[in-house]
Amino acid sequence: MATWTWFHRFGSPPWVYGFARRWTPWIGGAAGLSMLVALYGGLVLAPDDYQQKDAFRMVYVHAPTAWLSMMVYTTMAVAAAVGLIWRMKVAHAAAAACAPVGAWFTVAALGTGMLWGKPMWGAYWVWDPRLTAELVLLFLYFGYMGLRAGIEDQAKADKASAVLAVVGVVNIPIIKYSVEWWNSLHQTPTVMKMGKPAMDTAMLWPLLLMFLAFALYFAAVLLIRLRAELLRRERNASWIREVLT
Amino acid sequence: MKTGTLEVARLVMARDLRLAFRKPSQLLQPLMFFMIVATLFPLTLTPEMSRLRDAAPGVLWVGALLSSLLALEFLFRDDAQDGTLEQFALSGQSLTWMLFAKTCTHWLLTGLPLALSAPVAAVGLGVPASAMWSVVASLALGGFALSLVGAISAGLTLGARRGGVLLSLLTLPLAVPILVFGADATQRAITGDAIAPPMYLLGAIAVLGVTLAPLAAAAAVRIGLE
Amino acid sequence: MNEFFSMSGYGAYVWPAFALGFGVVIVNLVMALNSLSSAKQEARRRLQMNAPGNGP
Amino acid sequence: MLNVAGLHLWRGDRHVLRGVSFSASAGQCVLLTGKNGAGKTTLLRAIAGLLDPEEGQVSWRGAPAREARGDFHSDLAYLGHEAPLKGDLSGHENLRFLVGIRRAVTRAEVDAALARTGARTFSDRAVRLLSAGQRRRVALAGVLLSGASLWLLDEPTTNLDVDGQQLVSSLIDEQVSRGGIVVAAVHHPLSLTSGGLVSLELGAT
Repeated sequence: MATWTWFHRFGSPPWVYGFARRWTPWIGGAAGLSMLVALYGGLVLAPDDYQQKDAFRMVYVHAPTAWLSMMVYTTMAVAAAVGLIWRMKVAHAAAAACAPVGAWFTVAALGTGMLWGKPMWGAYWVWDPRLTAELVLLFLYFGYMGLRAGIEDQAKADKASAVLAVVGVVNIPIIKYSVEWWNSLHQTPTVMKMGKPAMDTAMLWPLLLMFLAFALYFAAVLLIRLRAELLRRERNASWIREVLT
Repeated sequence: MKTGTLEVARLVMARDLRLAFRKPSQLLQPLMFFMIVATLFPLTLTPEMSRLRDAAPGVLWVGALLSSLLALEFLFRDDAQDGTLEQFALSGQSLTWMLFAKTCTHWLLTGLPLALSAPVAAVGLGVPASAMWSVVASLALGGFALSLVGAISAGLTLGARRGGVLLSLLTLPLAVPILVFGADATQRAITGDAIAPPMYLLGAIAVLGVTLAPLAAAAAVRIGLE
Repeated sequence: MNEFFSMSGYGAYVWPAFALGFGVVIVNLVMALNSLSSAKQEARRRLQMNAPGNGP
Repeated sequence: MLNVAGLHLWRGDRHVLRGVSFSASAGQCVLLTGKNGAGKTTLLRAIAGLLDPEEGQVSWRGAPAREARGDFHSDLAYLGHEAPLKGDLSGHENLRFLVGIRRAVTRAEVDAALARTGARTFSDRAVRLLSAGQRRRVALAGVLLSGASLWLLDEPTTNLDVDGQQLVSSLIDEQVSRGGIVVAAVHHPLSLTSGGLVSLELGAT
């Protein structure tokens, strides 16, 4: 029963709007705080990696952005599926709010990956399976946003892009697998594999905290964007009048 | 008496084949496009056969992908414009099944001819004669998977303005695995290795596509008709 | 201090990477806030247009 | 048999259907009237299930049409603004397909229906060579052949001559007297003789 009342609340725009407004400062504050602590831990407290020296510190920005770019897509697809199956408008609004955030983080993951690649591989771009998958993910985001922009009717755009998001999320594991397969065929002589150095605790905790910080940050930004989407979509003005005055 | 499932598929296929043969230019254009792309590579890269042979899988697959994108635009668009697609959706038959029949016909009319004509382009790229059957087989199977994936994007772009570019934007990322495995199969054929491993993977994608893509395409078409 | 900024010689890569990553963090936040305030303005305008008495 | 309850539908920012409700039982004809943009086409498409209403429900023979979509559509013939015909096929070929995907149909049946709507003389020509009125006659033959109990017709007399308008009226009369239901959007009055005529004006706020 309890889950059902929650489900119904999340279907109601005024309730979600109020919830978002109440919680954004707390979640955002927690995100900011943990980000600062994790930065200090990662840049100052953590010792050098014995192979990569200080270059390994880029893991504290590359790994969270890369992880977030995937997680945002998954969140978007789940929201889209909920919107399609239960015809829930709030879920469609949430999916719409996810896309630009995810695309930006994909760009950040690609950029930081390239900057990390230069000292490690000797080139800004190497067709590494993870970077390549990240690039394809960026194209998936572009397609999603392009489809949304291409359909004028809001309800229609919601549903069509939701189908695309679900198809995309089914495809992502296949894409990752195919890219790894492809990479194994053409082994490029890389100086060093990125990621997964044997980490001691002083290196690990800032990373884990950074993951948490980015997840909280995403939640806060999503709630802000969700409010904007709800205001734009809602036709029944009575609650909007209430929240705006 | 309500028409049976197989008869529905037969009617859809017969209709689309008949329509295609009344307008053969639409059928030939993607093929010619493919041939031109394959010709441009030696002109821009090198006439040296050994180097072309290295590039051949890429040229064949990118060419096949681009020409299948051209053909995909017509998969649902004409039927949506003249209102017949609406009648598909209102026939009381499974739209998923009818679109599957349509997609298979589309492959028969575009993917299969392209695969069959690929040896002509392949000879010019220095592909040895012994590899031709494998090249045809990989392009035929990969083309089928491409048609299935493309049917989803073709359905999704029905409701959009400027569908053409958008169709490519949606299809290309989804087509990455097909391209990877397909090009690998062609590569192995050229070097004389066993093509079975990538062909199995292509087959797996095609099977997954057969089960899921028509469902997604039907959902997309219903949304597009709104 | 200098040692900290030089990052054992990798400073030219480490700092831009952090700048990019956290730049995106800030840009995203600013864009979200902008979008919210413009949505609020839009909604206010719509409310005024549909205010009782003017509406159809 | 057909029950439409509280349909609400927006197109973009426009609230087109504002709680439309009506019901029709066997042997009734519902004429939808109203100005351009009043939502006649939208209502017909929503009943057919081509549009998804945000609120409200359409039921057919007591069951929600959305859930029993296949059965509902087997019972339904929808004719929109444009005749749903392929330009490169002849009228006859078009109908063999359109009706064929619903039920088994013979050449003679198709010819008889085409003759009934006055389309027999040009039914072997490619549809793209026909005039708009001729296409509509072919499409009407399709509706007649569908054997559906529920007809949804959007401006069925568009592009038809006086003779053709008379034809539409008598087709509707026959369908109603067979115990079928017709819901038609009209802006010219039809000269219907049958009973069970209901008029529904849309957009009257």
